[in-house]
Amino acid sequence: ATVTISCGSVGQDYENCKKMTADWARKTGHEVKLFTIPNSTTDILALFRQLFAAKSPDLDVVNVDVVWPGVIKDHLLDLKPYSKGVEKEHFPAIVANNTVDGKLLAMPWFTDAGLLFYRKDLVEKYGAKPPTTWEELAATAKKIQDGERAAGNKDFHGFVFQAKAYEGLTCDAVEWVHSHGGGNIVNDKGEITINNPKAVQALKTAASWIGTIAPQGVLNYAEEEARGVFQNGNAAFMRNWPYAWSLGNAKDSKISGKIGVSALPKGGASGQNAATLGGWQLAVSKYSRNPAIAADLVMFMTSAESQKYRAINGSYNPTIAALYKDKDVLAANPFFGSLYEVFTSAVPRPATATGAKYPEVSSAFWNATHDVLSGQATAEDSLKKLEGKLKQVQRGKW
Amino acid sequence: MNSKTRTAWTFLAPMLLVLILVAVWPLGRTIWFSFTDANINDLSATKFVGFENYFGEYGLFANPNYTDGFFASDWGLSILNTLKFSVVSVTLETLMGLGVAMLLNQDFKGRTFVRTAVLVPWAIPTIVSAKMWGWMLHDQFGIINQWLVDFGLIADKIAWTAQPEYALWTVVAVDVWKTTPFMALLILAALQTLPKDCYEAAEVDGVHPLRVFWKVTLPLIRPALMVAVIFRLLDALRVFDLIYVLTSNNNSTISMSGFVRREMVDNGYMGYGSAASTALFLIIGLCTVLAIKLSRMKLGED
Amino acid sequence: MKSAWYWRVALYLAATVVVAISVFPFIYAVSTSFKSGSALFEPVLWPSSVTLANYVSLFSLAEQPFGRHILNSIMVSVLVVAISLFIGVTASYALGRISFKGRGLLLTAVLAVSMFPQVAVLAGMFELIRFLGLYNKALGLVLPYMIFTLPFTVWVLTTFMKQLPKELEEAAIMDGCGPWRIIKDVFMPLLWPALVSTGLLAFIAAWNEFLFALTFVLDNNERTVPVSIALISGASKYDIPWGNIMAASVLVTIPLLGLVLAFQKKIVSGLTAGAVKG
Amino acid sequence: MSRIDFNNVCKRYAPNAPLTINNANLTIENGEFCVFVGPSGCGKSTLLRMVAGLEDISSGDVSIGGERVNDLPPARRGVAMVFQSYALYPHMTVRENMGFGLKVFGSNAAEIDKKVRAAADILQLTPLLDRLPKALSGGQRQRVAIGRAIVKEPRVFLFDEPLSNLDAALRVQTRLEIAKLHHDIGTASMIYVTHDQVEAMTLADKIVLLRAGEDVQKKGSIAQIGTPMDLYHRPNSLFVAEFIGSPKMNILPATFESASHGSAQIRVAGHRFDVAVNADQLKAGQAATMGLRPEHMRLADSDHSPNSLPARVVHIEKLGEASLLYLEITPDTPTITLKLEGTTGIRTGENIRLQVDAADLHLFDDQGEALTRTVSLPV
Amino acid sequence: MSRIDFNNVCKRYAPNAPLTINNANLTIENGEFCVFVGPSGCGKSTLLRMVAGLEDISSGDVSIGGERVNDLPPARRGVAMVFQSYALYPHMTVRENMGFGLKVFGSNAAEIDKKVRAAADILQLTPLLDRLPKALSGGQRQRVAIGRAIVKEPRVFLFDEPLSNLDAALRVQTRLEIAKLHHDIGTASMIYVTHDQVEAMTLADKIVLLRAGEDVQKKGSIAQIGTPMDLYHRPNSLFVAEFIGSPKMNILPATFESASHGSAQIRVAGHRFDVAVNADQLKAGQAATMGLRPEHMRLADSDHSPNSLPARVVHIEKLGEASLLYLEITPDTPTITLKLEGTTGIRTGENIRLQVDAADLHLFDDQGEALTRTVSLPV
Ligand SMILES: Nc1ncnc2c1ncn2[C@@H]1O[C@H](COP(=O)(O)OP(=O)(O)OP(=O)(O)O)[C@@H](O)[C@H]1O
Ligand SMILES: Nc1ncnc2c1ncn2[C@@H]1O[C@H](COP(=O)(O)OP(=O)(O)OP(=O)(O)O)[C@@H](O)[C@H]1O
Ligand SMILES: [Mg+2]
Ligand SMILES: [Mg+2]
Repeated sequence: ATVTISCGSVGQDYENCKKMTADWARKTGHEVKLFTIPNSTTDILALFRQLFAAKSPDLDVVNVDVVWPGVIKDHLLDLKPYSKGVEKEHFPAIVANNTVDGKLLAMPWFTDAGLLFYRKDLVEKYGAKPPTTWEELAATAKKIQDGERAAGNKDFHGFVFQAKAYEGLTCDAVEWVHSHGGGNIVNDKGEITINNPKAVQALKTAASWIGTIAPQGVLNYAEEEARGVFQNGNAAFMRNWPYAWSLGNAKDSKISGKIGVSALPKGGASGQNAATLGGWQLAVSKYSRNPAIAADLVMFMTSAESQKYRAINGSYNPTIAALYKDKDVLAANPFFGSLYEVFTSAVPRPATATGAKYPEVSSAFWNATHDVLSGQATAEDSLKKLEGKLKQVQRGKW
Repeated sequence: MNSKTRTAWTFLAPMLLVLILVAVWPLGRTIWFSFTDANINDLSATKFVGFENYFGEYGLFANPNYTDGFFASDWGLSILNTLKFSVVSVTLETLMGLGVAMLLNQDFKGRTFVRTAVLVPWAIPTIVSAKMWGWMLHDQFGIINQWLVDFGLIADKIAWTAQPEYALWTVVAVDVWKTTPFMALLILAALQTLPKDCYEAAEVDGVHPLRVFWKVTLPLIRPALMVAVIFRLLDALRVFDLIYVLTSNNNSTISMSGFVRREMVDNGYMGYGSAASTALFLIIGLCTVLAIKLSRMKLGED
Repeated sequence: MKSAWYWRVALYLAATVVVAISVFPFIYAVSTSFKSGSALFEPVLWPSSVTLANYVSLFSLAEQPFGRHILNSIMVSVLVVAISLFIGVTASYALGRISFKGRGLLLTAVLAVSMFPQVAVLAGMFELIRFLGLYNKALGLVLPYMIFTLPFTVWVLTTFMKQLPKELEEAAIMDGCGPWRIIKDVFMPLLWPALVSTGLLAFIAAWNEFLFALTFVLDNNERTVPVSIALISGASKYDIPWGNIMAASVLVTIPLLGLVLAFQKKIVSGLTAGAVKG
Repeated sequence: MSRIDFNNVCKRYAPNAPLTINNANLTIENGEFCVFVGPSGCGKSTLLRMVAGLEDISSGDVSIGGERVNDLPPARRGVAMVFQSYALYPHMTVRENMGFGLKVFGSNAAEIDKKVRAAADILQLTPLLDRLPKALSGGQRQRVAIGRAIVKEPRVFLFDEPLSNLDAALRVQTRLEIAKLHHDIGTASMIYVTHDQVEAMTLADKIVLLRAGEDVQKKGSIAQIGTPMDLYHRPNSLFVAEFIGSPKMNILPATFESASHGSAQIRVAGHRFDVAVNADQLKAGQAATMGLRPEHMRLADSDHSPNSLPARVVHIEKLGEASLLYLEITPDTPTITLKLEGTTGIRTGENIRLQVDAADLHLFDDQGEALTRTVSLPV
Repeated sequence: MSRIDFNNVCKRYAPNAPLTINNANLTIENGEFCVFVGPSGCGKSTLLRMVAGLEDISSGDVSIGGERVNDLPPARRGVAMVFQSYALYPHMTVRENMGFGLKVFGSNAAEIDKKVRAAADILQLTPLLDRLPKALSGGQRQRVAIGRAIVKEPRVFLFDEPLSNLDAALRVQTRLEIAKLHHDIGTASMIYVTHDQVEAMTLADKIVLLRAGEDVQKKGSIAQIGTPMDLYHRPNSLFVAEFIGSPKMNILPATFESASHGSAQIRVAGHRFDVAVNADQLKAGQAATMGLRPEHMRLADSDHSPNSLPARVVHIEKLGEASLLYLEITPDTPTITLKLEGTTGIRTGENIRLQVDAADLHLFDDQGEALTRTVSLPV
């Protein structure tokens, strides 16, 4: 039978996918068709929903963002019957995230978590240490920024991150709020918790960076813009996903070899480290004509073997704890070992709790945050308003 | 039915056929959905809810949850943004389009080249040109800021697409850049079909070129100009990609189409989103009728 | 009459400015398409080292056959233009030159078709396309594209058709022409500027359409170029491969420019000169 | 068969506008050459266009060859038309313009070429065959328009001022060609609109004179139908009398005195005139109008000649073959025109005496209706 | 000052085309009324358009008021023009069309309105003032075009066949108004193109007759310049002689026999004729051409009258005030036309004898050049 799978378009993603599905095909004698998807996560989701709404059997295996299981739960097949328990080898947080109403809707494929990248050379030059709290980060960033600007680089900034009003801002802001102990917007029981002093504190802190250590422009930065500035040697710190590591250390990078990575800072001394959970899963469409075969492909693609291959060849973070101790993997990605904690304890966005309404929640949250960052509202007002808005979204039940 | 009318309908038939084929179901479906609570996750559970989506508790209008007033709500804001964007950008495009068309209408060496060059902005796919501008307007490695700083026009680089006070106008500027060629090409076609001899009369009469433009050219190209304006207006009122790609998608720049997309696709509320689309349809219709009335265009006459 | 020198100078100056503003981003795209790696993040117009790698990589992927996509786009756009102009011309003859009851209403209705946002039409259109069995076929896009090219074509051609001298049509009638012959032999040659302009605009619209193309065609071989460009991704999910995208954009824009170059000659003035007296 | 009938034809351009054509009744026989004349704007083109089928008929019927054609499309009526505004196809060369109708009709290329060449020859267009209309002079365009009509061989020719922009020589020649063509085809009817009296007089089997202005609503569009000589010699009203003839008929207010034996005695500016008309129904003292054509007056032999009156020359125009003298009789009466053969020796300011024969005078009653002339006149 | 000078003006429409205007030299004085006549396509409109500045001058100079205007834009030349094709503004009402040019001079609305009304009155356009051109008849459009020119008070008037679509009465009236206007302004020069000989003769201070066709390249564009009477009585060539006068001059091939005392003896179709011209340079036996105008012949008194010849009537046209008789002398000679006053009793087929005075005859040498006439003629 022929199975269609969507897993990335061009580039490394695609190459990996092609190779592994070919392996599977050879092993099982089935055929695999690759389905290329757009770049932007929102566009992918829109496309999938369109297909699902039409109950289209054109797609068997879909790649699922970590926040989607709740959103498209009605269209995914329960993989429990096919997994034979292997999900227990994966990070439990992710498995929990993928389990809705007791159904295992998707198998973890790779994970992602927010990291703090910094310029080793500059931090040393100004006699500082990698910061452990946001306050420290602000201070060090300021110091380096002043110094570098005085030295003639007018475009130098202390810290860049993602503050464009989009899902990425939700990721960043969840980290700020969580690290300050401000909870997770909506808690596991489905209660709206975001309007709390700690969250206010977190947003205030973040807002204070804009125009001081971060350029006004971050208000419209996504991952690539931030990386661009950082990689151009124009920023001391950057919040980004692990992918920036290999690109930043590429041959033609201006800062190759000068990059340090650490966990994101805590919100004050009493705070905790928090990294937002990212990453992708694989799932089987309910409308597939060959669910069993498709599920088999998913199991193959998410197996330890496959994940190891991808970790080595593409720096994809495995979702299987054991692989973080694997020699070959560590050799390729040294920081996997030191940041293991970050990956295992990554904070999921409240996608499970809010289910299908997650996109709305997230959008309300990033809008509220963006308002604070851009100075259009105070943190207090904005979060209060957000709470009201979320209640409206909730309309009694998630 | 006399033979002329019969001919008319015969010649209209292909168009009607195609339009009925492609438009009736999608448009009708949207309007129908606007009276239901359809959700993209399960269309089979769709229930008829009447005007709930429009005027209900969580509806577009008269929503009691809009505590800060209608125009502070996302929907109200998107209407305001869209209207602001449309009025300004269509006005600018019309003026610039006229100017460019007048230029292209002149006879000079290299006109072929200029005519082609002028169409470049329209020819580049929106998804690309929007990103390109986003890149060029970038506060750090955008070439525009670089040049402005180099020429000493601004002291510090400006985050054109990020700062709320610039964002909408930046979008307008890019839109003007992109769609002026559309206007220019249509106006050029109109200019080229003008009867020539009455210009000679004006020339002999010693009428000032500006006056000739106002009193002869403009009235004569008005029908074509109005069609161009109307279609631009329609497009502008439905603007989406440009804003979506270029700016931060917070509420300060959201457009009506953006709102529709968010509700319908991102949030999955087919019913509510359809209601917003239908409302948008009505608003566009209103604007068009207004434009037609204001320009005293007569559709049914020769 | 020779025009004054300052007028000429002003003319060329204006032309230069207009050209500069119009093509600058395109030049920028061209230059970017020759850049690679970190050079992309440098705010300079011309790269220090030029590479064709971006172009080569576009055509080197069997699964994303860019050349095939260009062909698909050409087919779709040509068909869209041909059909829209045909339907547009016939309909505008009826609407512009025959007075019958309900003409204004009909024009308004045609316009109304393009008043819904595209996303709103998307779902219904998706069902329609599947119902008609056009799903997953590049040529199937021709039909949904009519929804935005037709109203435009019909309206524009109607206005232009209305302006042609009545006597010409009458002369043709006296010569024994039926409506179709009048359109073909008398009106079309006089409508070239309008036909070319609307044709070009419709072509570009079809060429650049993204949302329908993305949603209605999933097969890699059947895609059109805007989707193809959007699907180009980088080394990882967040990496936007600017070089490739720009290379692709340059490649898809050039045929359009060729088209404009070839057809703009038809936009000439004075076509009706000498036709009627008074 | 190509007889054309107008039955109570009326035309109103807009629902509430006055009638442009009011109640036209008229028959043009098979093979007849009918000329429409009338003041500018009287509806000549409109009538032609109604025959062609280009203009709706508001009421009444038009038939061609006995068949009612009100609802017949123009293409099926078998007419060829020269438009007043030419209506050339601007994108076609002269050759293509002339051949187009034949091509549509399905003639083969060789035949078309032959016919076009022949027509071009007649119209002196041969060197211009490959030009576009915009590179032609006004007269040349007009000739192309004529050529386009004559290459076809229709049942009915409709010519709307086809010679207005041609010089005298070419005009005469073309006029003869048209007459010849008409004669050769034999059965084709022809309706021809012109402002040139010579053209009207020389070409027409029948002239139709149309009214303009207010009178159309009251009296109908058609003022008089008849042969050229009829209209010249027996105008049925003041309007016709003034319209036909150039320079136009002189009009003098008169008072009716008495009538006897098909002759009337009237008094004009104090002078007594005999007029050869039947004026039995007039009453003595009633106001009337006397008409006398400039070419029918002569210098009186003596101061006592009958039917004569003195006048003073106020202006002279010399045309070469004739001279026009503008005369004042009294300061209150209208200036009258006298046409003298050749070049006269009379000078401005001179006093002369005019004489006219009773048989050459016209008399109109106070309604402008002509009184029947009692002399036998050439036809 | 509004004197217009043409100095060696040439015009070529395309680089390799023959000259349309060849070497035109001509002066139109301040206040003069100059009429251009010539065959269709001879370049009358072209000359007018060159004065207006609408057409480039290929070589030579045009000056207005002594100032070379070749490169002056039309607006600065102070001319008003009636276009042959009217060139009305299609979107403006009659009123707006006429007033548009006036606004330019900053006239106030009341004044414009006054002038427009006055012009509309003259041209009988008053009821049509609020119509658009498309709802006008051909003649009405032409009148609007005239109205547009006459409301202005320019230095130079350029009228390109302004009356061609008007009926006789209106034409006469408008012609008089134009003459009056010209007279009132006094210093404005006027160039007027017409095909109507009566118009040319009655209006012109000076007539310019242009050549067409091949001859233009060899002999230049201008055939003759002179007063109307000059051109009628003293045509300098066969071309002029044939062009001026309607019906046109009869041409008969002749053989020169002898010359004496400002008189020439020639033989035409075997008959001997005396012609009052100076023919000293001709040789006996040389071929020549005799010209005689239709209106200068009469029926001979007897078979032995001098300067007479027999002919047979082949066709008669009756115009009302005159009759045209087409006559055959011998089967080999061209048909000639005879114009008789009034309505003749002669019938087709009759044999008549024509007579003509020596003083009324024209003689041309074998090049078509006229021999100088020796009679004194009215001017
Ligand atoms: N644009 C042009 N290109 C080439 N030839 C032209 C052009 N316009 C006019 N001509 C030619 O030049 C000659 C003179 O044209 P013009 O219009 O001056 O004639 P005209 O004397 O006004 O004739 P008419 O009495 O017919 O109006 C004509 O033979 C015409 O064919
Ligand atoms: N489309 C129209 N709408 C309204 N009135 C019109 C229209 N066309 C013509 N007329 C009027 O109808 C009358 C007759 O027009 P028509 O063209 O038949 O006149 P005509 O006799 O041909 O005059 P001319 O000798 O000036 O060409 C005119 O007074 C004209 O103004
Ligand atoms: Mg007419
Ligand atoms: Mg001319």
